[in-house]
Amino acid sequence: MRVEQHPDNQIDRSKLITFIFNNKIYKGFEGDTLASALLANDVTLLTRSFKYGRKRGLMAAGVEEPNALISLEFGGRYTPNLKATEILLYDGLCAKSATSPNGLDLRAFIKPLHRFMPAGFYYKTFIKQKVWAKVENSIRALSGFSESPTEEDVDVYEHIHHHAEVLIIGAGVAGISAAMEVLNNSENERVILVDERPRLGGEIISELCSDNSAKEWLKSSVADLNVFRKEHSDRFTVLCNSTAYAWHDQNFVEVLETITTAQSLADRKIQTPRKINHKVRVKEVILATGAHERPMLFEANDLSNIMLSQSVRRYLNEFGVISGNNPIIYGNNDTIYQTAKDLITNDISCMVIDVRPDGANNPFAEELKNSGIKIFQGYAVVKAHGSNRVKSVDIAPAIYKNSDWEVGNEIESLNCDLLASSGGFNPVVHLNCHSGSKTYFNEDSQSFLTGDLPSNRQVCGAVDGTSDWQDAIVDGRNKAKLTLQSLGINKNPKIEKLSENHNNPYRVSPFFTPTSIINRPKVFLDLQNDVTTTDVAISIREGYRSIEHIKRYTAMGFGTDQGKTGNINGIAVAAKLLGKPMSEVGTTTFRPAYSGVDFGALAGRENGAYFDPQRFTTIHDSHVANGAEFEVVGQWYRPWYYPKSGEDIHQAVHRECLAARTSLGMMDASTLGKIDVQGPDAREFLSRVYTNAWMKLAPGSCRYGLMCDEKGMIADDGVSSCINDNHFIMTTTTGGAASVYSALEMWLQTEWSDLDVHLNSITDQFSTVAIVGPSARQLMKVLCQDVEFDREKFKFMQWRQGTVCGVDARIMRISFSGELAYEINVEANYGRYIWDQVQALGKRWNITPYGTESMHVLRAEKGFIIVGQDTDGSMTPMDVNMSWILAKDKPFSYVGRRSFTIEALVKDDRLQLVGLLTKDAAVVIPEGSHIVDDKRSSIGYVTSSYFSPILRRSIALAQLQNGLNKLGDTVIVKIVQKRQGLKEIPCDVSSSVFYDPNGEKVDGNE
Amino acid sequence: MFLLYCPYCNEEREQNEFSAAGEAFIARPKNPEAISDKDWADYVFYRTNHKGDHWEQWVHANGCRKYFIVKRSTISHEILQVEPFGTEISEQES
Amino acid sequence: MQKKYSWYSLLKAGLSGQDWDQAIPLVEPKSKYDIIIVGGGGHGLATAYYLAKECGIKNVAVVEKGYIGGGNTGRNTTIIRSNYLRDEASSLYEHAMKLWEGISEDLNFNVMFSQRGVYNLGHSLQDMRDIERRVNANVLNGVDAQVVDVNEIKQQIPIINITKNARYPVMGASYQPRGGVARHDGVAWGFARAASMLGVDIIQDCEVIDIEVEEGRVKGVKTTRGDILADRVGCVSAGHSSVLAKMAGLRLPIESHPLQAFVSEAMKPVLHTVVMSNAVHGYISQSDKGDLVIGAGIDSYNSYAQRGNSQIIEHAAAAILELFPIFSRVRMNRQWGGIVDVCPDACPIISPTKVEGLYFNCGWGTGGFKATPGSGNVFAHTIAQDKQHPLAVPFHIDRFTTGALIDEHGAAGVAH
Amino acid sequence: MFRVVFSMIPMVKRWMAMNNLKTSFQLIFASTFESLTDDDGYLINQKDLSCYELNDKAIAILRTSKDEKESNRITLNEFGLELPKPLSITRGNDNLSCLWISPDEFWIVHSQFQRDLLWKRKNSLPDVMSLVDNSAAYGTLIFKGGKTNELLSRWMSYDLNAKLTIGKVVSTTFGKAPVIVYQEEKNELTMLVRHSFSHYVAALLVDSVKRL
Ligand SMILES: Cc1cc2nc3c(=O)[nH]c(=O)nc-3n(C[C@H](O)[C@H](O)[C@H](O)COP(=O)(O)OP(=O)(O)OC[C@H]3O[C@@H](n4cnc5c(N)ncnc54)[C@H](O)[C@@H]3O)c2cc1C
Ligand SMILES: NC(=O)c1ccc[n+]([C@@H]2O[C@H](COP(=O)([O-])OP(=O)(O)OC[C@H]3O[C@@H](n4cnc5c(N)ncnc54)[C@H](O)[C@@H]3O)[C@@H](O)[C@H]2O)c1
Ligand SMILES: Cc1cc2nc3c(=O)[nH]c(=O)nc-3n(C[C@H](O)[C@H](O)[C@H](O)COP(=O)(O)O)c2cc1C
Ligand SMILES: [Zn+2]
Repeated sequence: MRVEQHPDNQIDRSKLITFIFNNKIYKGFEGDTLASALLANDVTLLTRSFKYGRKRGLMAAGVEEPNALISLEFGGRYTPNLKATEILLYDGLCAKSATSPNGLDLRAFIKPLHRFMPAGFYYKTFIKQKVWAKVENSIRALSGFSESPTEEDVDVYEHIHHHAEVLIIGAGVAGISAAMEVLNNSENERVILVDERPRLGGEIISELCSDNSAKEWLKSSVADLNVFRKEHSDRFTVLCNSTAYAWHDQNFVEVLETITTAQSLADRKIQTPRKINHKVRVKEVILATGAHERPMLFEANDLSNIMLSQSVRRYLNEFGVISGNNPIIYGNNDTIYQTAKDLITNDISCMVIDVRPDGANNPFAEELKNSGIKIFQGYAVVKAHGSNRVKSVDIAPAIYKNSDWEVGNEIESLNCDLLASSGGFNPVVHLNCHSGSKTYFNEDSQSFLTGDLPSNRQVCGAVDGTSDWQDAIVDGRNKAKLTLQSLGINKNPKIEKLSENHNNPYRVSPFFTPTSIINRPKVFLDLQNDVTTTDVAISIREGYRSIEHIKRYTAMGFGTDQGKTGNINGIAVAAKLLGKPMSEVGTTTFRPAYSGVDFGALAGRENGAYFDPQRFTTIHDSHVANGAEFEVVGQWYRPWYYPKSGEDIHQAVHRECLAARTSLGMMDASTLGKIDVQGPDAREFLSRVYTNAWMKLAPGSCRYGLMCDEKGMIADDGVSSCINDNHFIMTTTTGGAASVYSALEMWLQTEWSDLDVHLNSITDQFSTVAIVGPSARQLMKVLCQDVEFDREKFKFMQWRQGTVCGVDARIMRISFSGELAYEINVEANYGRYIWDQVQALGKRWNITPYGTESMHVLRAEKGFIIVGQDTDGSMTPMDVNMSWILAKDKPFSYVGRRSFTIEALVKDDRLQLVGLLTKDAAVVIPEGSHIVDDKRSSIGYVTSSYFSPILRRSIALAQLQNGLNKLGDTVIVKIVQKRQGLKEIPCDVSSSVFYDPNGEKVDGNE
Repeated sequence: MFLLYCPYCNEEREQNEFSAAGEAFIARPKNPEAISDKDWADYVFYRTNHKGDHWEQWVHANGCRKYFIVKRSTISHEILQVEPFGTEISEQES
Repeated sequence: MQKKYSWYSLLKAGLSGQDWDQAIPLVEPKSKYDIIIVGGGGHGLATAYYLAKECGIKNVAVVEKGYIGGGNTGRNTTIIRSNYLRDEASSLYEHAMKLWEGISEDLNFNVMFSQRGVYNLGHSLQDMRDIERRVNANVLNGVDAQVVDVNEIKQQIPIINITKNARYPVMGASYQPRGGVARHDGVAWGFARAASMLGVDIIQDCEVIDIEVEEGRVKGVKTTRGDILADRVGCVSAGHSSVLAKMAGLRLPIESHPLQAFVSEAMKPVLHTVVMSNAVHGYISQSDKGDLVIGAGIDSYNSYAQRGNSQIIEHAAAAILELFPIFSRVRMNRQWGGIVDVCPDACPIISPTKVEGLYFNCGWGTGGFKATPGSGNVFAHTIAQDKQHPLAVPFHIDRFTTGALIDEHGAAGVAH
Repeated sequence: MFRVVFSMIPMVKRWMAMNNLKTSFQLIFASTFESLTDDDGYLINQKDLSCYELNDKAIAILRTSKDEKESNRITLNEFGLELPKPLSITRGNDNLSCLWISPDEFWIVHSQFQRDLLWKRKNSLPDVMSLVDNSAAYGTLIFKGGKTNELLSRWMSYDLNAKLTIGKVVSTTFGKAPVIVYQEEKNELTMLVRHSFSHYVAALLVDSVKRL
């Protein structure tokens, strides 16, 4: 329910908001979270727990909330597993429980069996594989919280890179104070301040009622910051609703800003992203993330309306909400008295139970005693009662003896409808640990603090164990000074002393883990996963003693809250049971994400079409106009085939291939990698990286080359042209371009720096149009008048400079099809123009554009390999029957040569490239089929297989064991997949050159 | 993601501009034919894979395209030293 | 005390306040063992188990520097399959698969081996050729494998995105029905418990800091808890293999890289099989707890830090969204990294070394979880008989000198 | 003010169409950005931010020898250019700009009109230096306006605000595309994009600008 308006409430009571929760309509105010609005409406049962299906309500008010998981909205805005505490209320919000607290739940139904289902239950049951296979799915069906979304997200996400000198994480008093100190004492340094909450101020906002001076400080500081921000927007950025979720090496911090959780963005500027993932790289980080409260442990501590004390205060002071009339506040430190004071200020009476027996002269207690409320000092809550919601608690005397707690036997029962507990504070050290920092246990503050800090970071405020807000301010200032020092600005930082505050309310007593409480049932540590103290005990008893084993055996801290409230208590319990100090038990590893990050926000805009660059040649539009289907090769979109209306791929390829063989075909070869190689040692360099000889290649000529890696395996191939003695242009495969280029640079820079050679990538500089077919020469003569195309003048494997349709061009007479062919290279900007001209002027010869599929057929007919299809990184030049390309007398041991002589590379059972001709010419072997021996074991496989239109029969290339010695043999290809029709296909092993074995076609007709 | 200093650009850049290019000081044998299969395998495959301060090669692939050597902790990812390629390193780890 | 796991013992324990025997007893190291296994991951523990069970050698210690299963065994995406390309590899992984199928019963510990099927997607024509080649090889080797087309994939996984104009459209997949996942921690614990029940000492928080070698023969190990002698030492320390090799004066053809993974918050089950895509570098399954378990690509640099580059995680998330756009508003709950030991041919080393009595089982890289029982089994026999188990023969370290690599890269760049 | 500068664009395009000297064919010089820009040549044209393509730029890659002094002398002789220091730009006669790309690689950015002139010098270079034409490999985008860096920071991790000062050139990445950015004048950023990436880069720019 709401209390009467207090001036410090952060909600706007004039703006009423209607929302729906679990199919009921409720009202809240602007500034509310879903959690505060639900509490205001007295909705206290929100979900069920993971394992036992227990009904649960809110425990906290922030990210640490373990229970209140919500499914928000529908359709493309449906969002699973949000914490009610992180959803800002908006008009029309529609939410439901992740798992409904209403109705029957199987998990709760089997309650009597819970005692038989301890931690590790499933490891001990359903041990028969067959049984497990049967039951697993029914068990599985019970798991999980929200349903998965079913529709695509309607929103977008964005990444933004930031650079600054200082990042301050957390805008509580410590963070604000640090920010002011840095800004006021530097000139140009850029500062970014982030906080996951909607407002600046942190915890102090919920402490306003009890401290006026704090309130004044905050007001004026925030005002100052705002002024600064206006005047220096270039050096000061403030991001609210922004969670730093990961801290990577060298101060790279990822911050997720929530623009909206699920609210429609329709009324906003077009395309507002739902969330922005800020990539922040800074020189210095100041961590001021505060502390999370931890609860006290007692039986049935998971009933609803058992909350954290600070959270009760936050609901009250920030939202004007309290969820009970009759609260009890229970804890082991003086902040419980502050909570009580806040309640009294709001005219709510309460009782306080302080576990510490020595509280007789506690000033906080004394102050309250005068206000007439009942205070039990030296008492502990041992059990809560109530069905679902707390109704009363049992208390008993608490005794601290020999550094250990125990509870007495005299039980007293107290009625209440709300229990606020505080077991101390867990500094939010999470982020600090993401990039390798370790924590240590600090006995003074009874908490884990960050140990040795790496350079370029500071920790201040509650996260550093500093106590009250005044100290946090001083600490923020101090750490800012050290930051400035590290930046070289403040040479002699004057560090102010923290008050040795005798009235420090955050002084906590040691963890309250008496054996008699630990041994009780239903003392929950991790509420989300239903991990209890007895689970930890079982884990230890069974030998899972490391805290990491305890975590994994019990699932403690595995949930969406990552154990923010439960883990440290769990460690305390483990320490007690193991008889070890907390420091030896240690924490589990803190990992990103500090709180959940949407996959969409991780991906940013790098999805859909932008997932990976799509690269197009300059001729692309023309291919689209020609109706091409595309094949993606590397990042390139290459025409695959050009179906005419009604044609399927086979018909189109048939037509395209015949055109190239009988008249004219053309294709876009621009995607091949092109590397300009220049320098006095260019020849020597080529000789070292290719297997064949390059010393004598004359200017004006081209040569095919094969490249190996040091393992002796084929890595790439392509044609290089000699421009002059110092200048070559190399081509690589489309997919291999980048890796070849960087490998070549590596050789030059790291091994052969004595060679004078320069490499430049010119792939994008040229467009290449290949003109292929017996009539190619006729067409070339039309296209280009300043080059002589006669057979003797312009020979195969030569190139000429000329003018094609008015454009400077380098024309290469090379062929990947066996036909007479020319490749016209022009500056890329003219590519489209030349393509269109060729197509227009080639009409006379029925010139036919063809794509990669026909290219593959044409080259296979000639037995030319495709690196990556006919080879797979484990094939040598000898294996593909290309020993002819291995220069014998090169003085330099070219890349890969040494490996050719090692044992496994000279064995005779290696797979070798051969041709296969099916006995039945009409049968096309499916690619990837295997050749088998008598025992039906694989002795090879088919790498390429097509129906050859010109030969009117099927052809295939295959890797066959010792294949080169089996030419003429008959082998069996066994089809083993039903969908391909189980059969055995007899084939003749043949040469891999099927068409024009003597190479007569390469000069064309005439 | 860490920052690397490119000794050629004289500037720190994000790691995604660079490619890791393996352990440093793996020199190609001068005369491969003269060495044993074992020594050849050593050059091609075997690595120190040092845990601790590790010398390695990086290339500023999306920048100046130069290779250089870096001493980096493989435990903390801290960059301890960056040198242009060919710099003589005296304290070379074995 | 309840020792054996059964319905009966569960009932009794339930009535007696969960009075279980120790699954993993706390032991002090003895001064000498017949065999020391360095590394308490799944592979090391399985090795010890099979040594005790099948080779009759029970005077064995597993020495683990942290907590058992805390290495890659406890941080992997748990994908199990045996549809490897090369005969040598598929025989080994299929051996493991057969053991998986009876492992829970064998260990008297439910490791939750769940044969929910594994899809490896193809996104290009070459991917599909490779898939055909691999599936055919599998079938010939007696491994259950199928090629499935887009429509079948859609039928089995209705939430997958198969639009043709996707940047990496799904063109088909290889499918292994017997593939699946297992509970990673359970595997380590199950082997540890079963091994210690046979008399093996599981020694945790005990780091090997040196390996004693005398005249070419291993003598024992120096640890943070004192020296321990042994006739034979088997190193099964995954990401740290090179570190151990160095202690014995050896080098390995291995580099250690970060490999990362992350999980989402738990949702009601929607994804019932394992989906992998090498092309986009994303691997996904949904655990019995309801979280999506997602594996990312490998980081390119060497590291022992158990953490990697955020961009790799982001790329994996983007890849998963390519396949499952409906997960855009699902949140990453936790991310982590492991240290994988990568061999140049993406296949492991199961081998004696030139130090007598010293054996290495390493180089499983990004994909060794699936081999755990098989690896332990063949390694146990290899050490016990000082002769490689027939299935391990091709995985001898000498293959890098002879060139007899078992190149799995051909069909799978990353081999989860 | 902006308008005056921009009105040059159509003129440049026309020049390309007219430079049709050698034959009677209709010669088309197509930039891959051309199909992506509006009629006025803009990729982006809004308040505080504009981006248009300049297609009269030509690029010559000058590779120098290990002898720095000698390289510098020759460059000064042949092109009237001082070789720039790392990440900087020098200006020479005839509006030539020289960009540092790598210790032995410099890009001479000039106008299409000057190409013949420049290329005549190639033959005077010693063997150990080389000149490679890369004019057609890159598209040139010009960004103007106060929101430029805000837009680019969505796709670039480089600290443009602090580090891309006047006279500086940087090769880096834009999304997953390699790009070169430089600033010769105040409030004007030039980006060189490989043509095959132009659709990708343009799409990302146009997508992000909607959310500025
Ligand atoms: C993110 C990720 C995802 C993966 N996904 C899959 C998958 O889906 N499918 C799959 O099959 N595989 C996967 N793998 C690979 C798989 O996890 C490993 O191959 C496998 O777990 C290796 O097991 P192991 O027992 O050899 O190593 P580990 O489990 O790493 O065990 C080695 C042990 O040796 C210990 N050790 C090291 N040095 C010493 C020393 N000096 N003294 C004592 N002890 C020492 C370590 O602490 C460690 O516990 C993945 C790996 C990662 C990191
Ligand atoms: N010493 C203690 O143990 C203790 C405990 C509780 C409260 N306090 C009180 O807390 C205040 C101390 O001030 P403070 O500034 O140190 O802490 P604070 O709690 O006031 O501020 C921390 C801020 O950091 C934000 N934050 C935490 N993690 C974040 C993340 N990952 N990303 C973005 N923002 C994040 C929180 O939302 C919060 O606003 C004082 O008012 C003091 O009285 C102290
Ligand atoms: C298959 C699998 C599932 C996991 N599921 C969860 C999970 O649901 N919640 C969680 O917090 N962590 C989960 N983890 C991650 C572990 O918490 C932990 O990060 C991982 O084992 C690595 O250990 P470390 O982070 O302690 O270094 C899972 C890990 C694996 C291997
Ligand atoms: Zn550089």
